[in-house]
Amino acid sequence: MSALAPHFSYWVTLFLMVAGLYILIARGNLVKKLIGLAVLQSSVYLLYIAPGKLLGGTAPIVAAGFSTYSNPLPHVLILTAIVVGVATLALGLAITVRIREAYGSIEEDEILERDRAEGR
Amino acid sequence: MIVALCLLLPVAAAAWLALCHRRPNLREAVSLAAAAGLFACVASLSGEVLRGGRPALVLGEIFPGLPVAFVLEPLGLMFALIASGLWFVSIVYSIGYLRGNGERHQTRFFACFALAIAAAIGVAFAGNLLTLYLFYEALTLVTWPLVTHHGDDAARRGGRVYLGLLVASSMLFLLPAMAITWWLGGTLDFTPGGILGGKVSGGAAAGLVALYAFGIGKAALMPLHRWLPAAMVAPTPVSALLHAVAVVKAGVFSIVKVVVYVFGLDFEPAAFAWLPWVAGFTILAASVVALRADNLKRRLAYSTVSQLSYVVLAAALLAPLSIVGAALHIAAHAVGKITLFFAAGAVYTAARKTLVSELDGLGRRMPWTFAAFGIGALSMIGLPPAAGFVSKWFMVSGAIEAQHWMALAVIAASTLLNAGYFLPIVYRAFFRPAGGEMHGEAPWTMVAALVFTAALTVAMFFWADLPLALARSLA
Amino acid sequence: MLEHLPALQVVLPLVAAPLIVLARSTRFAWLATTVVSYACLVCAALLASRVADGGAISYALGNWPPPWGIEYRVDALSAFVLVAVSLTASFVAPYAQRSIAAEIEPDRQYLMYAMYCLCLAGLLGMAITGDAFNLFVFLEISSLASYVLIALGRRRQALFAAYQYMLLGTVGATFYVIGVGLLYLVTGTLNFADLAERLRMVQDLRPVLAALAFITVGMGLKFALFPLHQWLPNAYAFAPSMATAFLAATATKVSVYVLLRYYFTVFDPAALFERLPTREIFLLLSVAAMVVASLAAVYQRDVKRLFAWSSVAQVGYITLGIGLENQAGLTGSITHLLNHGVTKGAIFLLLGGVALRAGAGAVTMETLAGLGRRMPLTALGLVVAGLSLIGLPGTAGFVTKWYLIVGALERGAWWVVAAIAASSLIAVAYVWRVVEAAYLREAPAPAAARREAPAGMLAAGLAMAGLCVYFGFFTSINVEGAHAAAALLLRGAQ
Amino acid sequence: MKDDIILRVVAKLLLPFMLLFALYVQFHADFGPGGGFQAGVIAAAAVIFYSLIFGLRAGERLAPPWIVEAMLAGGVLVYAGVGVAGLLLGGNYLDYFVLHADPAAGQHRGIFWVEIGVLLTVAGAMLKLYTMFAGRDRNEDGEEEGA
Amino acid sequence: MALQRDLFSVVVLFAIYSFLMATVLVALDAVDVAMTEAAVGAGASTVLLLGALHLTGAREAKRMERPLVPLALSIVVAAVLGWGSLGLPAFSDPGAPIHTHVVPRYLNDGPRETGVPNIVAAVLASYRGYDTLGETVVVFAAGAGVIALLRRRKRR
Repeated sequence: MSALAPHFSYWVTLFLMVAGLYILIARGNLVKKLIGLAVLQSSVYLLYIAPGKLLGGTAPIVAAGFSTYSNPLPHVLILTAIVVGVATLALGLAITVRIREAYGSIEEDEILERDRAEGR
Repeated sequence: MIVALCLLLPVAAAAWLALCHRRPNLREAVSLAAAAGLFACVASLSGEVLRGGRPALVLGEIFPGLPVAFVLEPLGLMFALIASGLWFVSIVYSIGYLRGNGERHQTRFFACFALAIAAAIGVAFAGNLLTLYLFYEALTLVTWPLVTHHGDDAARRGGRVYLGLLVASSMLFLLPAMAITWWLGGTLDFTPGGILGGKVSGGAAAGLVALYAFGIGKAALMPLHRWLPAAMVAPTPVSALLHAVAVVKAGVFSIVKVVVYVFGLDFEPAAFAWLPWVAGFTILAASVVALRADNLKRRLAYSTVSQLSYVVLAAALLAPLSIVGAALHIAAHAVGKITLFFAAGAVYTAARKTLVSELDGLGRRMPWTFAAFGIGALSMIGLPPAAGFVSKWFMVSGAIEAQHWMALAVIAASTLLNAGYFLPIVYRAFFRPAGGEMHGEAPWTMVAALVFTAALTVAMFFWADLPLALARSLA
Repeated sequence: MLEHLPALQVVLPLVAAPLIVLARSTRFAWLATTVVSYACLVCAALLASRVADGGAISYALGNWPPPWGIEYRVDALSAFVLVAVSLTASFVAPYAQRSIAAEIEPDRQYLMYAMYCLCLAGLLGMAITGDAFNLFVFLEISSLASYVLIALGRRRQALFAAYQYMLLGTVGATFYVIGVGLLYLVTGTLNFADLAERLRMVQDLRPVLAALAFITVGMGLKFALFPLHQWLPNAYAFAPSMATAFLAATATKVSVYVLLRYYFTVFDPAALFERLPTREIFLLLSVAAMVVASLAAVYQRDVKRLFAWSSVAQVGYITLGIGLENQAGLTGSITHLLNHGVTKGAIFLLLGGVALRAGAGAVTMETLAGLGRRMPLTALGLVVAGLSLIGLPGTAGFVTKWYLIVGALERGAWWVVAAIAASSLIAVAYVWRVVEAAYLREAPAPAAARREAPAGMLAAGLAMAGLCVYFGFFTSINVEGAHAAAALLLRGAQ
Repeated sequence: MKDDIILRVVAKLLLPFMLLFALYVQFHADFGPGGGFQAGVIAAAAVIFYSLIFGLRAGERLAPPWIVEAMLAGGVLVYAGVGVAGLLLGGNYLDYFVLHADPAAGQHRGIFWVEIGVLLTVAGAMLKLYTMFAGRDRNEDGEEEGA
Repeated sequence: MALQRDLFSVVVLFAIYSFLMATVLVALDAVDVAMTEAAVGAGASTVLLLGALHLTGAREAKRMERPLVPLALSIVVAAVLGWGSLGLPAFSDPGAPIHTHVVPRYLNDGPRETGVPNIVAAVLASYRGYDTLGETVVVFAAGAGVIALLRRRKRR
């Protein structure tokens, strides 16, 4: 347990990751899969940001009277990651909408079923 | 640069006659001219080669140290002479056959034929294994359209077996064998005395020999012979090309080439010890099948299988004399077998007969054809006055020199078998009463061609100096 | 200006995209795309020659020295990939005009070009950057663009294929970020060179190993490392012709490049290959891909899908070199990045022409019937490219196979040699199905008319098919470049 | 919601303030949290809010589609343009030092314009996304190609 | 979230989740990120999701079958990460590489070199400005892509 103690900050990451992947794989609804994807990505935010925190530090905005700042680099990276995430989400939703219009459904198995029917 | 010319001529011819497919006569003229020119070119090189010269040509490296290189040595020259010479004859023959039987896609036929010759020349001139492999595979590919010429299901099936077996063998065995040779020897150039001497021994060596022997599937060593009968779906001139002019010859040629220039004659005999047995088995088994085959072309096909294994057997003995015999047999079998196939095709064209049992009395209606057939048969059996006798003589003396009694026994036995399945045909043709409707000889071009090759067969018995000289300078 | 080549290489296509969107004109879009593609090829060629002469080039973006700023780093390997990608692009761009005109509705065509430019920029950026996170950004650029490219396919299955690709691709990218995050947490840097240095000093290897796993799986998803390939066949089968050709020829290759980059220059190869079963794993996966995927290809009716499966198998050839981990093997892998790109590019470009003439979205074996008479040149090109796929001598594919076999022999891995031979045999099977359909089947009466593909498309396809043969005989580009790159990677190993 | 008077008034009143806030977030980024992304989203949100109340058409009158697409592409061009400027002034790509005689000032100038670029693209993208989704009513199934 | 089958509530939950995430990020001093997460994650994403739901229908057809395999899979992945994280420096350890290697220059010289006291902004726009360019392009790609996918065809 003592080995785990200093790493509690990662447990949340792990939990979110499991949740995200689980929704992503297990659910057949295309929108829900995308939400799972978003959760999975957000788990990465913590993975980067949490270690950057320094107890007693402040946000990395240099000002008089502060000496210790949390690590700004992960913040920058995650800013990028968040934007990439939403971009992907938007695109995924757009495709989902088109799928709904083309197949009349956004349930994975129904879509596959219809493709198979067409294949014959 | 005559070597380059020899390679370019057939390709150029193919392109050209593809262009003038609207005008058959011009097209045939082109092929004939090309064939004649090619033969002239090759012949013009023979003097230099006999004087010990080795005309060479290098076309840039594919891999560092592995160029596409051509070196003309006696064996290659002999093969090239056969291929180019018989190309001319088979064109003459094909003109009669294709028109006589109203075949379709004649342009494609002649074009692919020319390309096949080009590939054969490439194999003959190859200066290293890579180049040989390159043209070996090319030969397989360009002959596929010929085998599947009729385009029906039978042709497709035959083509699959043909391509499948040949490509499979060369990819599964020959390519790795080549890579191993490169890895061990550091070169793939054909060098007198071999490149593997002392580099590999024991089981590994035997295995490598096996990779080569079975990798060169065109040599039709059992059990890789199935493609040859399968290719019988093709028109007869194609069979002639496969059996006499290019394909199987490329196979046995490659075998001899590998034995002489890659392993070398003083390679440890233990590695080759098993090969004569396989070859011997092939000879006898194929002869037995031929004996029981009623379809004429099928009988000829299996006779080819057994005749090829003569060459493999002789080469495997690693005895100078037997090598000479092997080299000679390539030439002898070529002229003999092409005569037989031409005759078979003539019979089919004139009398629409394909079965041996139908040949009764045809000899009197088609005297020229069956006289030629008789001569070809003599050559196959190995009796004078036919070329087959000379080569067989050298093989026998080679076997004695190597004191390989099994080989000797095999040759003797198979000679009887050959006689057993060829003489009855001649007998039926001449001495059985004829039946059925009247008809004469096949179109004159076909007759002329087969008479010419028959004459050649005899000539190679009486004047064997040139091939002999070439063969001798090999061992 | 020459010292700015690295920046231009990526920025040109990057800027082209918004310009195209501003202009909203299909004609301008095509012109810009073509010009940019050729410019990229020039840049790549110049870079390659400079690298060959003067060694690796480093370019500090924003003039911030690495590791503080982002570094562009061109060495033998990245230069080779740059050439491979932009070479394909320079064939696809002229092809695109007729193909897109035929497959996309008018008011979306310019967006298609924009997406293509973005995809190109993303791939080039991945190949050239020297910064782990910057690589992720460009990975996403190329991925998003390719999702759209695929989704714009004519048939509705394209949408679902794109969705699946997007799902798996994003998971892959996320895994990659996780891996990079772990590396960052133990080293505090994102610059490849700096990472390599500081990773050697890390005591506790657990995070590094986890990072290795995540990056491998993440990238494996992107380049369809067997068995992570499920997205690929549909994506390639239903995407628009030019998209299929471009992606099949480049996208997976660049992801493999990333893996090579990490395995041989970032992680400590000694530890990677000695302490872990890396070799065995990659040999097994590659061989499985080469055999299983090829077998799957044999049983496809849809021709594009058939060749998509063969792509999965060919990726096996490429990853084989990682498992062999020696000069010959890696040379084979790296040269296959280009050889297979050229081969598959040619095939899909030509199939695009067939689809265009057939009018149908799908190209099935029936569509090919009698192709030899209807579209003789196209059929010929397909045969040539097919031979290269099989790896017959005189084609680019053979060059690859030769090096892989020699590499396997040097490793003493005989079964791998057998597997290579076997998989090329299966390749014969599926390629010959196409050949027989094209030459031995009579064309259905209505389609019997003889009509080649439009000149532009045909020319591009045939030119690439010609490259298959050229690279089979004149290997100064594909082998020497790959050889240098492999040497570089292995030097990293010592 | 179109005819709820309160909402309409509130929306009209709120719009300028939201945009103002966006600008604040944009230009105060040097000293506090914020920057192009957040500002872009907020600005877009303002317009989206407006068109939620007054309807899509009204929103498009406020921000015509072609302008939105121009923003979308223009932002990237501005950003990349700063980099090119760096090239032309003899620096590396995206080199801000050369944008002004005094390097620090050059940095400041570069960052300023870069953030503008981000703002434009993000705002344009967000608006576009919204209008694309909202502008597509669901009763046109099968009307799309490919079905 | 995983079990809820009314997608609207799922989306709402997701928005709430994003806001929580934002507050956590504030607690971790990542104010810029928090702001972005709130604006982009909670705001924009939610709008998009609702818009999409409006077009695709908000009910999930049926509950999944055989949930165990995916669960096992995701747990394995997480386990790998967890195992790896055991080797990472302890939480808020000033001696960790990420605090000692590249970052100090940003913190010490950033304001002087760029004239921007908000280090995040400085790194984002200048030190790693090229990343941000790429990021902008990603947004652009998404925008253009969605146009390509969803624009109505011209009535003819």
